[in-house]
Amino acid sequence: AAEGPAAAEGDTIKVANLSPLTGPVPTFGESTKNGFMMAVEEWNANGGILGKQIEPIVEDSQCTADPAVNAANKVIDQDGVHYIVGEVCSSASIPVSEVAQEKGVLMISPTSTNADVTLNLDGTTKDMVFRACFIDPFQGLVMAKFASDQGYTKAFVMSDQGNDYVRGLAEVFSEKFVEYGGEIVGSENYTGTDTDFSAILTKVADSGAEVLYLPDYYNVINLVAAQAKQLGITAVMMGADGWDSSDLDIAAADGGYYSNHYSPDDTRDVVVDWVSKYTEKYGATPDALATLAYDATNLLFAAIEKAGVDDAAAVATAMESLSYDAVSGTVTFDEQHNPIKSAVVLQVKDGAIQFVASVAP
Amino acid sequence: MMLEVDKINVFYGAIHALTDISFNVEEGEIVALIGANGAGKSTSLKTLSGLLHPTTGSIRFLEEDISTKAAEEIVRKGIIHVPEGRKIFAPLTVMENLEMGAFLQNDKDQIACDIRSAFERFPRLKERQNQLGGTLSGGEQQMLAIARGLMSHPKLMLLDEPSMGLAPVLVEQIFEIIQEINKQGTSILLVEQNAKMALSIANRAYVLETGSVVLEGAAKDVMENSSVIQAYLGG
Amino acid sequence: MERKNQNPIVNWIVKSKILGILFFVIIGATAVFKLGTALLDNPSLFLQQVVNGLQLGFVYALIALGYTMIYGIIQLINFAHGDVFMVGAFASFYSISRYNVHLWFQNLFPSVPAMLAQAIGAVTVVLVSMVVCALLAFTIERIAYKPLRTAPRISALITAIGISFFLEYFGALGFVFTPNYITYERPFEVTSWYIGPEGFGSIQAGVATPPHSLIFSNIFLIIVLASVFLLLVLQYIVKRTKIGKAMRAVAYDKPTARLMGINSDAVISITFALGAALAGAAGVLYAIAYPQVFFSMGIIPGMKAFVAAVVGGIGSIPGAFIGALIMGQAETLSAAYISTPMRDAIAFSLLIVVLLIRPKGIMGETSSEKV
Amino acid sequence: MNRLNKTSIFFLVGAVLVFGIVQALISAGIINSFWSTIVLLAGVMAIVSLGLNLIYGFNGQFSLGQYGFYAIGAYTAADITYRWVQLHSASGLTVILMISILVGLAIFLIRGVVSKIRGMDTLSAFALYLAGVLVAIFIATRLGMLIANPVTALFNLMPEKVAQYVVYLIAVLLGGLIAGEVSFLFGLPVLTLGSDYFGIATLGFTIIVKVLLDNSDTMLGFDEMKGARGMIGIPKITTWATVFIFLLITIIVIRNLLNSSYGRAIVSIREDETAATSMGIDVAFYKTITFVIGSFFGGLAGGLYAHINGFLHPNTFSFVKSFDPLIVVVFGGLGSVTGTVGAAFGWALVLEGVLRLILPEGFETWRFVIYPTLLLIMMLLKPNGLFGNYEIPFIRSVVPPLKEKKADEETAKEVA
Amino acid sequence: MAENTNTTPILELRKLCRYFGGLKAVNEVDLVLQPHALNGLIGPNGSGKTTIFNVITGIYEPTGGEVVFEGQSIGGLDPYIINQMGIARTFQNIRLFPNLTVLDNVRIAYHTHAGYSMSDAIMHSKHFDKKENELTEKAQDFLRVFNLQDRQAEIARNLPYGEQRRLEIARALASSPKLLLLDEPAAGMNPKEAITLMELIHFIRDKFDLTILLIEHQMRVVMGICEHITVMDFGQVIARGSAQDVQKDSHVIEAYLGPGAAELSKQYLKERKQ
Ligand SMILES: Nc1ncnc2c1ncn2[C@@H]1O[C@H](COP(=O)(O)OP(=O)(O)OP(=O)(O)O)[C@@H](O)[C@H]1O
Ligand SMILES: Nc1ncnc2c1ncn2[C@@H]1O[C@H](COP(=O)(O)OP(=O)(O)OP(=O)(O)O)[C@@H](O)[C@H]1O
Ligand SMILES: [Mg+2]
Ligand SMILES: [Mg+2]
Repeated sequence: AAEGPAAAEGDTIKVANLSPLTGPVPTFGESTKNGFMMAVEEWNANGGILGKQIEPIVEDSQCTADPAVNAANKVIDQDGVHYIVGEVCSSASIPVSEVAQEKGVLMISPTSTNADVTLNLDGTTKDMVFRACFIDPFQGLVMAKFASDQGYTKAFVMSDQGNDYVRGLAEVFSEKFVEYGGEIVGSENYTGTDTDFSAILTKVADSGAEVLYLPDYYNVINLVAAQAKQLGITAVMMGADGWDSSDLDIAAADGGYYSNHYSPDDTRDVVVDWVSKYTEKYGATPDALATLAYDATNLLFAAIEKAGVDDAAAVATAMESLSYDAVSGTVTFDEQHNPIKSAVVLQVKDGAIQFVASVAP
Repeated sequence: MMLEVDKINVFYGAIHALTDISFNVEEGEIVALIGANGAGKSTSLKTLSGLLHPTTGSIRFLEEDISTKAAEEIVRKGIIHVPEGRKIFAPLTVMENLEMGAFLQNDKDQIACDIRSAFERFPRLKERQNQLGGTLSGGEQQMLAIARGLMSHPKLMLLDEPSMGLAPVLVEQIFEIIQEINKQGTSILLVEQNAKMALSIANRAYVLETGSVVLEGAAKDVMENSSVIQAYLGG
Repeated sequence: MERKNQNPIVNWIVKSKILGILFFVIIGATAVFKLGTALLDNPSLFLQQVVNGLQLGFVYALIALGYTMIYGIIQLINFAHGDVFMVGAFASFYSISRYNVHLWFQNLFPSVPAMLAQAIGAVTVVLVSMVVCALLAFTIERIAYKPLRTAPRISALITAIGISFFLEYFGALGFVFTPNYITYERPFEVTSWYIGPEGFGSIQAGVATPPHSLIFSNIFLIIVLASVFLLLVLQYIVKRTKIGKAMRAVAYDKPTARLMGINSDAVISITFALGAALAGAAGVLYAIAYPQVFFSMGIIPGMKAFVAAVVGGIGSIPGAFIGALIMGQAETLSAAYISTPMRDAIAFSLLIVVLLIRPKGIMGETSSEKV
Repeated sequence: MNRLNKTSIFFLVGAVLVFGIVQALISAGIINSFWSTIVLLAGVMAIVSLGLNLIYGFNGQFSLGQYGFYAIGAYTAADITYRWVQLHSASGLTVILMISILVGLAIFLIRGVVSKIRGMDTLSAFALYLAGVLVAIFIATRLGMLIANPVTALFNLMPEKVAQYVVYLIAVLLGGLIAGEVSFLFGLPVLTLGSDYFGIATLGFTIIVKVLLDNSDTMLGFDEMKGARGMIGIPKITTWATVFIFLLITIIVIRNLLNSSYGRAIVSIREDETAATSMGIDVAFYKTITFVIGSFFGGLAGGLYAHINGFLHPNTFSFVKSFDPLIVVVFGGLGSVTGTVGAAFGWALVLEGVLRLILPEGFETWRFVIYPTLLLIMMLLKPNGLFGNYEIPFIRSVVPPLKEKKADEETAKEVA
Repeated sequence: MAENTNTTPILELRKLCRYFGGLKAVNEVDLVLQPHALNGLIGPNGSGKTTIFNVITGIYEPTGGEVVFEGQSIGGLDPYIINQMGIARTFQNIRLFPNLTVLDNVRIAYHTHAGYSMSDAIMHSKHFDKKENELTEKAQDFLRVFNLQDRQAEIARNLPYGEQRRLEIARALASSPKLLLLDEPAAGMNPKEAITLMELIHFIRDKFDLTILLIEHQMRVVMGICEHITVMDFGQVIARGSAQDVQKDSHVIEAYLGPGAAELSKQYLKERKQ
């Protein structure tokens, strides 16, 4: 491990959260921060970790490299934290991960799916960096399998050129769908700021696709779904955990499927507990970002407890062999510090989200 | 007394442009302001029309203090300022420039009539009525500026170097027009470099030097004053 | 020193400007070829794309009109225009979802035919947004722009950028508009129709539309009507009314306009308010077309509309309209037949090419200044 | 070379002091890496903004394209050092070096031809340049690949650290050069547009560059840039010393340029283009050269920037961000070098530093509400910028005293 | 003044035309300027005088005809090239570099003679210093000629009108022209000042060996100093000749001078003799 900062002698343990509270995706920042704070408050209410209270520090990282690095430097150098939960966007998490690695600070990103977040350029794992979400290939595979199991053979794939999360999923889906015997009848890229999708959707209609795979965030789904309806498109829409939001336009996306970390209908205690607590506090069902932030924070605290010392390097070692029952399933980490857990497929139907299937890795 | 200026002081930032200047215009008069470059003639007019405001002193127009009023209000009261350098609205046509002159007028027929008489006075403008103001020649612009000023039937007209850049034949014409306007009941405060001409049509005159009045009197007397002849009339 | 070009070939090349022309001809021919083959390949698909582009173009036109007017009068690139547009969209969102403004007529006179009542309700929603935006702009103008009248033009531009940031991030605060993407409830139902070889009919959810038919919706019609209407109104105001002429006079020379008795401050405030009202209307229609509102929704459409205004010749109202339609087609067709991720690049290249051919935009007036 | 007068000595001593103190504080750890990163970013921002100030503040060309050139410089330099550090190859260096040399050569040759032809229109000239440049790039890439291996071997003779630093310095300079050459090509036709139209066209440029970078792995074929996924693996070698020296050079170059006949020609175009051209000033040439120099500094700053955090992402160069240097320039005072440098540091330290520290918990999002509010208040209080036209004495051009009167003056007095 | 016609003219306009849309602002104008002559161009407002200046100096391209300067056709060249060839001008509406100092206004015009390269400037070489000093001294000399030396540090925009006009002429001279075009140099000056200016123009013509073409409406100035006068109306030349000839011309009286001309002319001639 890189040389960690000397364990601070204090009666609190400082933990930082880097969230994109401003910038292009503040709504992700908001959810992430909520999930993080929720976990911190719970642990504190239960007496903290190692007998110490947790002191949360939230910093705005804007989903952009420079402010994220500044924020990371600030929490590390000014505030002296040893643990960071964040960032959300891979484009910010990557530079932050390098800072964390260099300074021996443990970092766990709740939702950055880019493989480079936990990997060095030479393919070795950054020993201080973890993540709490699937990496792209897994969800893409899950949906490809699901689509062909349903008997669909023609798919159209849309993806955001500028978003590696979307791009990664789309690529894997395309590859796997063909492996399962399907045909990709068309694929189109757009950019994250687009609002008019009629040109692409017209092509979708023309291609005769049965499935429209669109693994983007709910805001894009809402727009695409509304316009698809207007253009009389009949293909079934499918996507990934980005759909998971209380703001998903359920009417427009009716009939669509998506893969997710968990189902809010799940009857496991952690899930029921989490959903009700969150709903009570923030007045909305928790989305994937909040859930994963909550999980990531819990994973971190569990690892600290397991290590038994407030020392980043020791906690990292403890984390590697941790097995924790999180909201999004029981998590263990693989060699590359990616979580191993199962995914579920959900359907938007008749104004509600319904559980369809569970897929193990 | 139509216009009474009492000891006004005007500054451009730190530059003291007018020092304790007083003068007045009676109903129906033509009053000339003459003086060298930079004496403060244009500044005086700008202050009267409300583009600048005096720091001290008062300006009374028809018994009302207007020294703190905004320019657009002063126009309403009947003072029109035809500024130095024509200031034509370049992107508007000749016609539209004239219409702008009648901005406060609401009677459409009256406006049409005024425009007709402006065209009679300056036939060149009629030829050019749809040309953009900015592309007129210098003299054409000057005609337009005067015509535009007349559109609002002012009680007092402030003319800043109306003969500048005009052909001699036009200069004569312009001075005739000024007299004619005056005869129709508009008082005139005239700033001119062409002092001889100005004095020949004015009733009274003031001579400005570096921001102060140095001489005043009947136009005839001023014209005969030796120092004026020396300094401004090219003796 | 300069000599005449001795060589006749060189002379011809220079005279005919052949190299520059060739450059554009190559670009143009490539585009025409691409689009031509697309048209021949699948005419109905191509036409559908053109219709898609029209809708986008008319939406841009709505925003571009306000942009171009403010620029034309105050010579200010009002970067906050897109954010006023956002506020307009939110105003209508709240008036619909909280206050049911779109239903007032229906509720008051239940006997009136639903179509008419809906239309009146929708128009009211638009008017409410226009008023809200006009008031907002008026306030902004008084606080932020008026004190800068005599300052360099760029100060006002930076102020506009500041206002833009402020509206966005203030709007993103939890107790204002929140940072979320919010689904927008339209004040009326969407209906789509198809027209084609199989005749004419309306589209039902889940039922496949007959092939080779052209699809359009009531939203498309409304946007077309609204933008044409606003174009005509605006053109009338600026060219024919006294206040419009006063706007142009103030634009050119404030002190002299004041010497004509024009209250230049009032004129500028009115201009801002009018531009903002247009932005407000555009915000509502945009949200109806792309039913989602969020704090930064104004940035991209604002910028695109601005570019449209420039392509058309900024300051020119019909120009903004034409520019917007061109932008709409350029974006849609390049998304359809060239490359979607590159479509912004293509749209902007088009902008630059247009400016090189016509430096003041398509309808831009050449300078009226004489040396 | 430099005949130092009092103000110059004063300035240089001051500069060395500032440098020394900051360096000492960094070495001592009193300025921790949070603050030192911000200081580096501020320095880089100062260079970008100085370039823009030259273009806009002094030459009057309203450019929103500065961030486009910043991006070009950043990616160019990053690609060179990336290949050197990660692939142990100087191919990036040689190819880009060759490109910059041959393109420069092509431009000079074509300029020679074009200037002899009378009445050539801009677009035709542009088409010629474009063709020439494309040919030059084609040849340069081959040549560059050819000499890549020998050059790699040559550099390997040096100690590793030294070689890396030398490659880095060349990379930064090449970042500037490539940005300058692109700006020449782009500026040639576009600078003929009127001020605001030029602004829009350059905004378009920034967006086009960003879109191309988003697609740099697929469309442009630079896999290592990873398009919109963000480029990683760039060595982090930019230090305070490097930034400081480049900033100092930038200031001195701009100052010397402005206080010369060329600088006055540049400024006269801002003042009145018609009058300038009627006074024998080749307006098109000076606009172009100013644009190229300004963009060169933009690119240079980009090269430095790429090696601060070691990570590049096209979003850093998005069009909303491209207002930053404009804000800095206006904030400091249009046409004031002192103001730009001061504003760049003030802007970065406040926005990224102070505001982060003073905002209480739960108010993180207010940073971007406070920032524009501060901006507005500043603009209202100081519409001409923080420093207005003020320059420190070193930069200010001094009106030389009147020389003793000459014989001529007698005659002049008589007539005047 | 030698009015010989054998010398090659410095400037020749041959059937020069410039139209704006349907408006023939300048229509088939022929004009010959002999070296060292002081020429006047007069005519009613809008008769095309300024347009001729704009065509000569390259601001406008001619619609037809030729501009020949020292035997070379210069029609349609860029203004800066024309200036460098030796034609300088002033503007009817003053166009100084308003935010620069008086000295810099003049130094800018002298810049083609700076004699150092851009790299000299950036490196601040010895050569640069020397040349820059020379340049500054030269500029100050020009200011002295126009009695503006005490104003050198002032911002041009803050000068009074009359001084701005003088500065504009000084600036034009600094670009070392052979032919100087003055567009209403005495506009906005009172008669006294106009006469002073007139003498100054005479003086610089001799001192710098210039040819001068000036547009002016103040007859005192034109008749007082111009050796040769061309009168335009409606874009065409209606008369040319010496001051006496022109003043007697009935076309000119009708179109331009007005009925009071006869008396005026006597007066100007008298003034001129003095
Ligand atoms: N905007 C300004 N800023 C600073 N000083 C000014 C400004 N306008 C005029 N001045 C100064 O105020 C003084 C008076 O100027 P004003 O224009 O009133 O003179 P004038 O008598 O009209 O001269 P002219 O005959 O040249 O028009 C001059 O010294 C002039 O330099
Ligand atoms: N750019 C232009 N566009 C259209 N018309 C123009 C343009 N420039 C000049 N004109 C017209 O050409 C004619 C000649 O103008 P010019 O400025 O040459 O007149 P001038 O003889 O200098 O008059 P003055 O003595 O009044 O300055 C005028 O009628 C003018 O309106
Ligand atoms: Mg005056
Ligand atoms: Mg003229």
